[in-house]
Amino acid sequence: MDFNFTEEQQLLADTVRRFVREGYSFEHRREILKSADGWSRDSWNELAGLGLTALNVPEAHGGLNAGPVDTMLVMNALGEGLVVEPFLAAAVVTPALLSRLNDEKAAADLFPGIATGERIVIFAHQEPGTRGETSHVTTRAEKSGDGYVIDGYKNVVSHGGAADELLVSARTSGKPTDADGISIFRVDPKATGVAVKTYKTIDGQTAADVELKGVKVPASSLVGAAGKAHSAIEGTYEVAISALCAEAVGIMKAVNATTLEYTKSRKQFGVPIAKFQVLQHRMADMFLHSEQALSMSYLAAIKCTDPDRNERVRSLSAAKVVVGQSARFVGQQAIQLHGGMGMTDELMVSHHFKRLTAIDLTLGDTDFHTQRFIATPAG
Amino acid sequence: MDFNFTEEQQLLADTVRRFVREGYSFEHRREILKSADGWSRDSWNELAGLGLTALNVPEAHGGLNAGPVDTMLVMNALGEGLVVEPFLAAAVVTPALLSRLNDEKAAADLFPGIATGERIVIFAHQEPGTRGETSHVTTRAEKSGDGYVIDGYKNVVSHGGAADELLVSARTSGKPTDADGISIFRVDPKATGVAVKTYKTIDGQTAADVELKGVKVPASSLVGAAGKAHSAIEGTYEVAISALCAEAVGIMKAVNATTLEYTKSRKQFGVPIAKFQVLQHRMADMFLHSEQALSMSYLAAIKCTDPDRNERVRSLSAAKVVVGQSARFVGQQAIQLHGGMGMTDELMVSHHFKRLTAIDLTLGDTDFHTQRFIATPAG
Amino acid sequence: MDLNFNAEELAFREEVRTFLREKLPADIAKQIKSGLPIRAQDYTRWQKILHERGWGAPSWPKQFGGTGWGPVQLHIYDEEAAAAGAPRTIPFGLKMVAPVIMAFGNPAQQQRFLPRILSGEDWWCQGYSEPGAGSDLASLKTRAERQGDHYIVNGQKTWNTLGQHADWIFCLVRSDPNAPKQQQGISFLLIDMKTPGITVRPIITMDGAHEVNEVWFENVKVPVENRVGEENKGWTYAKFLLGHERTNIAGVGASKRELERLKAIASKELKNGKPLIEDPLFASRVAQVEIDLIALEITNLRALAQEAEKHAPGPEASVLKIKGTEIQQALTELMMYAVGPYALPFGRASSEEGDLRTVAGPDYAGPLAATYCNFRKVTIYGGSNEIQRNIISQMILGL
Amino acid sequence: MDLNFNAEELAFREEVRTFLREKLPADIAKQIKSGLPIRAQDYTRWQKILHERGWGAPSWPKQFGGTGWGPVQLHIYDEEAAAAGAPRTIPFGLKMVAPVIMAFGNPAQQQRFLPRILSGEDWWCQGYSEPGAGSDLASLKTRAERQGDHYIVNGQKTWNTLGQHADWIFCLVRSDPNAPKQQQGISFLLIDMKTPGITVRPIITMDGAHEVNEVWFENVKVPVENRVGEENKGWTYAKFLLGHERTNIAGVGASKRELERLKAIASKELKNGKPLIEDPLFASRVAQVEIDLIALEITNLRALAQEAEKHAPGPEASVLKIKGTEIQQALTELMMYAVGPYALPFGRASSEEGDLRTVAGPDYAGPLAATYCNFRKVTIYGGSNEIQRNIISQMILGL
Repeated sequence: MDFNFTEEQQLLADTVRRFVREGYSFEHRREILKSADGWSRDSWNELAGLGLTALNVPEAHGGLNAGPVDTMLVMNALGEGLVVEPFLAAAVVTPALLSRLNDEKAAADLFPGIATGERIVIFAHQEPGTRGETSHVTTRAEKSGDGYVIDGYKNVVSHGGAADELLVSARTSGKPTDADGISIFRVDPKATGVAVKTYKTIDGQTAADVELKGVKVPASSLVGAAGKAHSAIEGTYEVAISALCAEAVGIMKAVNATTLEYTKSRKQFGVPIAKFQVLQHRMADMFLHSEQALSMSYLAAIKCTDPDRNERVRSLSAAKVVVGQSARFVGQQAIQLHGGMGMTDELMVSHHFKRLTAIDLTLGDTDFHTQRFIATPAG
Repeated sequence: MDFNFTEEQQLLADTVRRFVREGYSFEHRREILKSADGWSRDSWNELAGLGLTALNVPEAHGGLNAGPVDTMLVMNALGEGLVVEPFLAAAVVTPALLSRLNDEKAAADLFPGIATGERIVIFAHQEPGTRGETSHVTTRAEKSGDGYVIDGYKNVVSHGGAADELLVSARTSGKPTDADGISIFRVDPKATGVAVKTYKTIDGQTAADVELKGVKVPASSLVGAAGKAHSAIEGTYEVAISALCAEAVGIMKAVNATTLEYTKSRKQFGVPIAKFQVLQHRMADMFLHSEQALSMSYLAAIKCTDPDRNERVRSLSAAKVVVGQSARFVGQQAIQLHGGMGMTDELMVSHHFKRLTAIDLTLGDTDFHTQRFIATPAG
Repeated sequence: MDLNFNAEELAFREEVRTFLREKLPADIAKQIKSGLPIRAQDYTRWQKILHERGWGAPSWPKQFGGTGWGPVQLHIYDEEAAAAGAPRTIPFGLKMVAPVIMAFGNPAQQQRFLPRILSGEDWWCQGYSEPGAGSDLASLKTRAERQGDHYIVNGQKTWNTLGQHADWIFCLVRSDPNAPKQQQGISFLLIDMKTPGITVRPIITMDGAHEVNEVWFENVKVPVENRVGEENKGWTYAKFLLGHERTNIAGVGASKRELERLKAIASKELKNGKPLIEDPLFASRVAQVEIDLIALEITNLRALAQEAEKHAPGPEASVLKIKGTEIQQALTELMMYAVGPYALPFGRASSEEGDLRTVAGPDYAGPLAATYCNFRKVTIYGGSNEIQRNIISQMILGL
Repeated sequence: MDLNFNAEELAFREEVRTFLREKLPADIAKQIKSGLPIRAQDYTRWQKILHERGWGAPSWPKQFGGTGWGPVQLHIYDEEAAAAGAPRTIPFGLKMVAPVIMAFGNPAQQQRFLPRILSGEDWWCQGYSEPGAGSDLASLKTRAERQGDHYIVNGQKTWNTLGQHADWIFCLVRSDPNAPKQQQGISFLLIDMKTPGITVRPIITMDGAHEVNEVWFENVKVPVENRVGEENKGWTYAKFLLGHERTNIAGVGASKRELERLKAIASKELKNGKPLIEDPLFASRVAQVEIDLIALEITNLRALAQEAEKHAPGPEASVLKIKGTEIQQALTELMMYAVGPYALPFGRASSEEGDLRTVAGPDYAGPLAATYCNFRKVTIYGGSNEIQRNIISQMILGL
């Protein structure tokens, strides 16, 4: 049992924290949010310069082959600064998927560009009605001549509009929620039949709906074995949950600190409101929640690559539940304790709140993961 | 819209409250609890003397033919005093059932003794696994010659041990949870094959398990139409829930008052603990809960005899949910705020707490009634 | 005891329903029933329609052009209007400044201001809160110096709701900075928003809405005749006003309407291929809110009945505020969770345009996250729920 | 970072498991796994078995006959013992008075008292709380007057746990009533329960159990040699003791055992003809506790790791106390609800008889309501959860 991080991990965490503190101020972020794209290529290049885009890429392909604990530390720091660049989508999720699909050609093609940050490859999987169910795929890829024709609709694809290339899950056989029959295809977002509708999301990030209408792709665009992608998708999903949990923990830490500061400085009836016992206990509860969430983010990082599927699923769903509930409580109470000021766009805390809200709505909410936990027997 | 009570109702409430205050002290109750029977025939006679046993008996049979609002007021006052005599079981539930079975002969036989309090007739319906489901009856009554043979098991029958006569629900046809096929039989608890196992319950009341093994009863013991008792049982059940809600409201009122008193007098670090804002807000929440429960006890009293079944079921289940949740919160917090003293048998508050706990476990708990509410469409 | 309305009350309800069915503009009702904001002009349009019917001021006494309705009629009207999708009453003119003018204003002020509030000609806003003074209102700093027949007002108000549309603002100002107690030395002024020196600066809230403002006063000249009541006695009028503010705070009618919307959304959204409303956990959450709302409705009726007898709302209003706002928040939260990831696309609210763009997903998903964010305010404003619990423990529990 | 135990720790766990499998009396384990009380003699029997193995005092240093285990080993031992159904450690001797005697007692006291605690020969109880002084311990009133080489003790202690079995009591007494501050003038005495003038009066709790007592002292003669440390410096030792009291407060092992029991009960109980554990609402409640417990387990391990490095438990212990007790209460509550009406028959607890009669229904139903009632205490004692939140806000948040 050991809760220490290696020196390299400490260094990584310090580096990213410094980047957030010195290179990603609230004002700077505000400028980024106002821009048309909603994210900054310059900041992205800075993250790449720190090695973050290479973090989860295998060494053989120019990466650092780091693990979920490293990702956790990075997400922690990025969460605190509410960094909107596509680190999670492009540098965690996509590498996790690609590594699990065991397709050497695609890996050799894609990983180098991912590692340098030059190419942004985005996994488009979620569909209306998915609600966290990884096998919910109605998009279909029909064999046609030498290739496939893809029809379907992917929704709220994180940073889908930033993609130089999409990895699209589509069903080559089976019924909508069968685990079997799901395949992954490389799709050019500019190809005929692909319509990418980009928009900003409540948390200041960007996402896209991707419509695929009779999109023709060659057989070579299939990544991994046909119909066998589900376990890779599920594994990727666990990695993504782990990263999201770590991000939420970083945010909660910041939110608790700012709430504490605010209540110490804000006076009512001549005394700082932090003197009111009810608010003190509320903040004690916020602390309690974030401590439990921190514990679960550790568990999530350790277990998201566990070879025992049930152990993995139960741990990650449990983590998502605790983090989701904590995020909701901490976020809501932070606004309440900030009073009217907490409602304004002007304070960071409202942005933290919105990102915490978004995290709970992403990759399956608390109810979904409670039910997944119940449905998965202990190992 | 009118929230006032009639003069007669005010008088009734005052009378019962006076009885509790003057004739049913905590010490007196303690003596009753210690007695072998666990309830007092003298106190019962006093209640009868006040007319309470006649309250729900039709006028034609020597009763007062009062309504659920009167019962509510009585239960309120009895709740406050934690009266353990079988008013609910013998003077509310049984008359409600008998009135609904439309059996003139049984009514003429039984009601006069019920009205005077001389005969205690108890409805034995619940079975292991019932959990609030009124149609859950596995006890069977098989035709045999001129009569029936009853086999089955009734559990935690409130005041079953005090019964001079039992009204037993038994299935004359159908499967265990069919609404059709349930009949009511008059059974002498001393008859061959009937085993009544009496015990005290955590709330200071008494109950019994009733085993029926080849119990022979004549055809004349059938009350009402064979196989058609379910709607009468369900109606009785709603009346009983309404009464339980009123009892809980009376208890919560007392519990809130005693908690307020205790926190005002109990000092820690030189100040009354009622000065601590956290405890003040806790008591504000206890008040909030009891106000909502009070509202629902009104609704329950008004709706428990509503001819629209769905409206009735939804209202009563909603009431049981609000009252159950309030009872749990108020009870638990009252103990917490009383600290160690609240744990002791010596203070009334621990007895109030146990009765609130028992009420939530009786006639279907909060989950059961939430589900019944969901399953019943709005009118 | 009878929880049902009597024949007279039922007839009145029918009258209200008929009126709403015939006169409430369909475009406004549609916006509101879809959870979308309406434009300032829509509020005014509706006020004029009400005024034509003689219902411009349901809560005013007849002598000032009100309906003279009692609490139960008011309640029926409020509930029916909310259920039908009528605009909520913007309270600043009708429910806040008007009662003060009626009680403490002189006849000239009453004749000048009240009819224009009734008709919807004047839009009023509130100048109470200041930066640093939230619940502790009496610590306000905005100065009013007497110069002949004018006051010169300098200072800053905040959390001014919809002041960008307002013709008039009522303000608490400090007219005697040397008064021995904070509560003394405050006056109550009515100020024309067109007066030079007034600047309205938007505060954008996290849902993207422009609903509140800062209002800056720089040497703003206010005629003394625009002072209500006596100089330095404003705190009395302010307290009177706050006592009126909690009208219909329970919001049962609006919450019932939102509950229906929640159920409609949860019936359309799917989970595991079945309607979300059939998911046992989600269904239990919806049932919990519905049951709490049933209880609140009766608690509200009880408070009304008490008010009808005693002619004054008591501290029980705090119970209604707490439960009412908790239910409102639960409803916005469940609606947002019902649509899942489609809550994320940010349809920025704009009450100017009276629309909220759904950028992706079903139409009903558009406003849900913004509304969830917006409704965090309801447990903060009008006396935070923490303050309400203080009130209960002081005024009801006697602590 | 690695949440798993290392090879050495795993080997130790195996050693503990083997020992428990071989030596823990089956009758005791059965009682505990059924949620039933055990007799005083069972605690002593188990202490003697542990002592034989050299594990009589897991938390003591080796020099006094302890195991010298570090926090992780202690944790493993505690969790395994709880899971196996071993009796909980009665803390008054082993974990409360012993550390005080080790730190502040003289060699004679150490030699006289410690071995008999280790062997289970002496049963200790606690004389801290007094009526009217709960969390405010320093306001205690029990007097000790020096008369030659004795103190004459008069006063009353309360919330004395299991003192009816005790051979010795350690007491805080006021030896200088004129000290300028409450905390001064307190001494720490060890008193033989057989001394004339001591009366133990049972306090029956609402579950019917006799677990706590009042202890009355009437002119009780206590030799000065039974005072630990200096006269009037007892508050220092008391604080030291309270710092040790929270050991294993999270109670993860016991809660895991109870969670299994809950699942077993909910699998046997039926609802609508199906196992209750398959009811979606009940299943979600069980899952919520299970998930909270997983989180607590890791939070506990984190605290242990920190303790192992810093050698002192910090205010984080308050987090463990709050979450640990909330989970314990949730488990007792769910178990009671699982059996529904069969929770009502009152099987009165009796630790004398080591049994709890099930009067009706399945065996497992017997103790559930009594245990639910009994467990209300866990958020009250050892510093109520309100006090724990005060500690968090003061010591961690710096308020």
